[in-house]
Amino acid sequence: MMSIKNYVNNLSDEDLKRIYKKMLMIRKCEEHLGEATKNGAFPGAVHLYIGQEAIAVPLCDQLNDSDWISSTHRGHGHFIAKGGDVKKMMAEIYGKSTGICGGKGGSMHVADFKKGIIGANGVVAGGMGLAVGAALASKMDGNGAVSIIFFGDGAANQGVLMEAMNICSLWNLPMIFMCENNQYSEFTHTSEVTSGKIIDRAEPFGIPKYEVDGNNAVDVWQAAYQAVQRGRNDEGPSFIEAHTYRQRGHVEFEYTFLSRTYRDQNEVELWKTNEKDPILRLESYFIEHNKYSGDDIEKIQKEVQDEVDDAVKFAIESPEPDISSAMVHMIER
Amino acid sequence: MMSIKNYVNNLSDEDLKRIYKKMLMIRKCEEHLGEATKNGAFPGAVHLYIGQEAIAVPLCDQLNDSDWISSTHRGHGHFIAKGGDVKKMMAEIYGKSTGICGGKGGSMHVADFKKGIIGANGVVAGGMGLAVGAALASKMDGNGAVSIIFFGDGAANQGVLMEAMNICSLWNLPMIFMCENNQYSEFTHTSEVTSGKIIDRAEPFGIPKYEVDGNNAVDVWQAAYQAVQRGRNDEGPSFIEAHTYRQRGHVEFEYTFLSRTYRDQNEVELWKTNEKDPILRLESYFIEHNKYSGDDIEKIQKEVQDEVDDAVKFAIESPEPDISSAMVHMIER
Amino acid sequence: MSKQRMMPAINLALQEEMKRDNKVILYGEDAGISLLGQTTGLQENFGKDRVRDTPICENIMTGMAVGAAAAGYRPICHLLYGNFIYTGFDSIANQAAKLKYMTAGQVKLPVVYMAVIGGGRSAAAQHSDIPYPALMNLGGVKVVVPSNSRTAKGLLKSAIRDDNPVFYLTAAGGGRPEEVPDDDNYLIPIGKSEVINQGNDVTIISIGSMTLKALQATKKLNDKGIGVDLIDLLSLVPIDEDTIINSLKKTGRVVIVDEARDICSAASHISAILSDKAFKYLKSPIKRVTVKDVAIPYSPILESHVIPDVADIVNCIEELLELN
Amino acid sequence: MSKQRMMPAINLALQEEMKRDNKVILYGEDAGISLLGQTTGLQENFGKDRVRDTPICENIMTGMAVGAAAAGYRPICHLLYGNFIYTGFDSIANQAAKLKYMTAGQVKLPVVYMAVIGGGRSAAAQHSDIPYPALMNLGGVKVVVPSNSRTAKGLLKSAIRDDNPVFYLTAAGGGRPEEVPDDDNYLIPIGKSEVINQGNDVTIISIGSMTLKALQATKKLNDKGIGVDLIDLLSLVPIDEDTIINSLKKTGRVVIVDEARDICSAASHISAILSDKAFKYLKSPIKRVTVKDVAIPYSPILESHVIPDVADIVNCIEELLELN
Ligand SMILES: Cc1ncc(C[n+]2csc(CCOP(=O)(O)OP(=O)(O)O)c2C)c(N)n1
Ligand SMILES: Cc1ncc(C[n+]2csc(CCOP(=O)(O)OP(=O)(O)O)c2C)c(N)n1
Ligand SMILES: [Mg+2]
Ligand SMILES: [Mg+2]
Repeated sequence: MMSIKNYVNNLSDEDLKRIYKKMLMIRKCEEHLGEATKNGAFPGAVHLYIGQEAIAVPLCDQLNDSDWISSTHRGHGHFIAKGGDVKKMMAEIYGKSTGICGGKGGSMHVADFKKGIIGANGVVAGGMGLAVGAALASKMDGNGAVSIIFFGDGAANQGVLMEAMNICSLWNLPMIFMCENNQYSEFTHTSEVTSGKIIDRAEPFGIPKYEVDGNNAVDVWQAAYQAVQRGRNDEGPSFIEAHTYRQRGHVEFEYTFLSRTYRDQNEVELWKTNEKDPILRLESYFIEHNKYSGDDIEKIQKEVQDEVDDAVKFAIESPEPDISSAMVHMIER
Repeated sequence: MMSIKNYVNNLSDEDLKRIYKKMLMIRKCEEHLGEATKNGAFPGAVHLYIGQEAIAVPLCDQLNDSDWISSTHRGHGHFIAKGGDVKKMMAEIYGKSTGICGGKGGSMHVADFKKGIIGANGVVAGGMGLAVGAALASKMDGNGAVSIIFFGDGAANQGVLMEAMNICSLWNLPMIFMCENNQYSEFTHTSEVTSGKIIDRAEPFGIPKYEVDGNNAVDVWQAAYQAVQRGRNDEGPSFIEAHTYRQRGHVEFEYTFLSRTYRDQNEVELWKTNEKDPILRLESYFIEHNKYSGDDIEKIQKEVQDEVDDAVKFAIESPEPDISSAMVHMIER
Repeated sequence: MSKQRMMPAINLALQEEMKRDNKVILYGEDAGISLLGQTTGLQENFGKDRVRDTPICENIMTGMAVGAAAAGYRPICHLLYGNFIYTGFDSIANQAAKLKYMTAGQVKLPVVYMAVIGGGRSAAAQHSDIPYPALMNLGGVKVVVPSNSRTAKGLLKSAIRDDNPVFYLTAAGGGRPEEVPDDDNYLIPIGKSEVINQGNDVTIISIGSMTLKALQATKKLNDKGIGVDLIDLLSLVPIDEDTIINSLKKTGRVVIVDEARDICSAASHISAILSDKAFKYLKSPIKRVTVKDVAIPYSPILESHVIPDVADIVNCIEELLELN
Repeated sequence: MSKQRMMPAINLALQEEMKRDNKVILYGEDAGISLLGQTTGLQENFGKDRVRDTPICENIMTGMAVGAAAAGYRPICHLLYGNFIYTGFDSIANQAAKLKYMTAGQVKLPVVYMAVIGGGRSAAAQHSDIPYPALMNLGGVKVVVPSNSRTAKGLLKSAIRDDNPVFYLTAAGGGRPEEVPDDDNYLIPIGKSEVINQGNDVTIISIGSMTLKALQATKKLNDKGIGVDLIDLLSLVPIDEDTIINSLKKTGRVVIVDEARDICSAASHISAILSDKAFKYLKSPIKRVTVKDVAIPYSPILESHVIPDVADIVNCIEELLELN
């Protein structure tokens, strides 16, 4: 993997610092959730985004509220990256009335349509059609908005991906296929369930492809830049495969129910090192290039942590949903 | 397109004559059906295989009863090519009790499992999973049997194709993807609904691909030979795209309900010429190379026609199904 | 008023609604040329942007309707035949029917899914299903089934204007030409049934293609001196419970005629509603005239054996009345 | 006899049947390691050939089961959660349920489709559905829903030995450990229900996860002097009509408890059967205790509000008895 410094050019320090802070926000939210779930602090299971922050953030950094994202069961990071409210996300995961979905969606369904967040999705590749539909709408609106589908390496085996690529290519839709290849589909290594390279699947459809180190925020930013510009300029869809790693389990707590391990702990540790972890890499860069001192970073860490703590407090103190809310929001009768 | 003679080598005259006769059998069955449907001689609609005979026959010529084929709504040709009984097929299309499915399936569901014919299928790409399952069974049996999915250019846009290619490649299944690209998906030209080249879709999965002139029986035979041998030798799946043309409508009678035309009549006529029509091409070859005289061909034509006439007679004279048969063959209760 | 057949009436509704609201878009396989006639001429009138031919890919088709609706459009997703609803069922069941609820009402999803359903044409098992029971159970989509050209037009216009996903399912045959109001605001409200014949002896509740048969049965029964309250249900979700219960109060007897397979059919559910909420008015068993639990066979003889016809309805009612 | 929880009982059934018949094969996402425990250890015991990890591709998974069955195997297709049945619904509805019929019985299709269904774990709308109404309506697949570890084992073994496609659907929670016979030929016949409590005042028909709640309700009602005939339905297709009708003859009153959404639920269909075939024995309305027509919410407070519980059953029956 290339080091970050070779890449920094059209990305200002300001940009990178903003990206770093967002990544940290995701990390700290997820760390909290990973801890809190052990004590049963909230009702559902969580799939954490730790280790993959350098994918959602640099891409979403280039988007605004009229752009759309559609995501996965591992969706907290995408939600935050796209500007979703951390408090409302936390409250949602805590199942509270103040949650972004009133406590009805939970971790796998955090969404905020006003911010262009179509939402996380509990069905693998389930967000694909939603994103294509939004891309079609943007195309028809002619407003230069783009639509992003985040999906995993596992999701890349769902046939709907091929259908989506075909139609987006045919109709020249402003769509970005953002495959986050974290090497595992639940507990199975990608190589065991995936024939060939995922990114090559874009080729027969003539969709430009960008393969990037998904733990390198700058690398992702650059690829995303190409893809977003293509979309904005009505040049059609793009496909990015970002190689990354899931530092946590598929779902928290998995070893309480799995009968055996499925990956080497050394492998996991490797991806947490300064060389691999996307946040540590950014911090090293900042320090090496005197953009930040150690103290600066500590200060930012604390600021972010405070914000997360506030969000958690907000979630905890929020009231439970009123039971009457269970019966509304299906079709109107 | 290359002329047939360059190709004939490992294919004996005997083989080619057998193939020709089967192709003729399909042609004449279909011609009858195309005529008879005008008078409402049988109940359902028919999608005729005329013009595509050089695909099913040379491939199925290399198969035996333990190999499997799974096909499309345009399935009469595949049924006959794989050794299905013409009488029983005809009776089925006439909706009679003597039909291969007792009159319960009709044109879109002619099947004969004893002959390895999983059957035609009314759902576009619906036969894909069936063929993959049969390929899996053959693989596990280790008996060298292969499984063929016939599908159209239109079907190639169903995502299930990608799922099938992925799993067949991963598991090294003895599967042949036989795409019959007849340039139209119902009334829409392939180019309007298909991004890129269909055959290229096999590439990312590492599946060997063979692009052939589907109106050239020898060309198809050679590609099929490669693919079948690969399957028999446990070398995994193959993908063939055979370029061809649908000489008849998508469905007979279509101009009684379509509000406008969708293709140029000159285009249609072109494909019926000696240079393009798969049967006329074979006949020219036989005559040019003194394999058959014009009389020989006339004689064969008559023999085949007689057999078709017999089948039609059988169908017409067969009794209607007994109504009690409507209530059986779902699950046993 | 003018006499129209089913497909032209549907076409007219589409033309009118696409003209009225440029957020209405439509797509489907061969939508331009139109296999069955619903969409004929739309592409010429509204352009290839708003009327799109899609590849064959029901999975993405059903899903992208939801996304386009969430992003401000009113897509009509044309799925040709009811059986292909199954092909695109994932996004219908997991997205269209749930997204609004899961997000606590953040979005409106004005989607119309359109398909032709049912048998009677020797199209065999994969082109003749009545898929609405599966859709009804989702709870998150409306379902309407017109019975003739007038109700077809009025319901389609309401479906397009509705802010929820609506399945608009029409019978293959389409019945005979009916008078259709010319008013381009003629709407039939979703959730309302129509009482199309009045009588005191028995209530028939009919759905879609069965309404014409029920009407014919009604005439035969009238000739025998049996008075029929005939309700053309029109909407399956939501169901017009008031009208059916009121009719039952009057007649005390009910037969539900439904072209769906019997198990978990609309007929079963209506029966369940009545034996729960109108039990005390029931004078005799609630009868269902449905397709028994088989796929639809190809042979016309077999097909007409399994699909309810006029005689089945008449016989059922005669037996019912003899019981008492 | 030995006490077992649900997942180990299912696992044991799989182990025994795979040992007994080497045509039984199993595949699914992470089938080797097993997300939920049903398939733990199978890959170690029977090899990667017979126990396969698949990519995520429910469409081809459901279809290839049919093909493999037609070609002589007895595949078990593990779909994880009930909602993913929708993802693979095309081949289920259009192929598995129809192929034998369309080909006039040419093939046997011994397929088991396996999934966990229902709510109660804050897994939210896309992991908590009860998809059986859609399956029941197909007519071409059997559907069984065990209620505890004993019925789970006995029904799974029958499902594997059955020559038809069978949906084997188990509740997420799985209930408490129960005594399970050690006999490796212990089968529970498909199509037979079990009367698990006898009483004269009211019949409760319960399905799957609802059986434990119905049993608790039965005890509460007994304490109040109300005698309950409690039928654990076990099979939804085919339904054991004799047993439920016989019970109704005795009690005259019936409540059906079903975790499905109400419209076109199993409860609705059972109600319809009874008001058709056992009308004269009915002393009061047929009641359904079901999930109302909403998706399953995440918040435990909301979720337990929509899913029927013991109090809902008890209240329903008390109201029913007061009516008379
Ligand atoms: C249609 C469907 N099938 C199966 C599942 C169960 N499941 C949840 S996540 C997952 C693996 C997803 O892997 P990947 O796409 O790589 O995403 P990651 O978890 O690695 O972020 C599976 C199989 C599901 N949620 N939806
Ligand atoms: C799932 C599904 N969608 C749509 C249809 C309607 N339909 C029948 S044939 C056809 C076109 C198929 O085109 P192609 O695969 O190229 O086969 P061809 O007719 O050219 O042989 C369509 C759209 C169908 N039968 N099944
Ligand atoms: Mg992954
Ligand atoms: Mg074609």
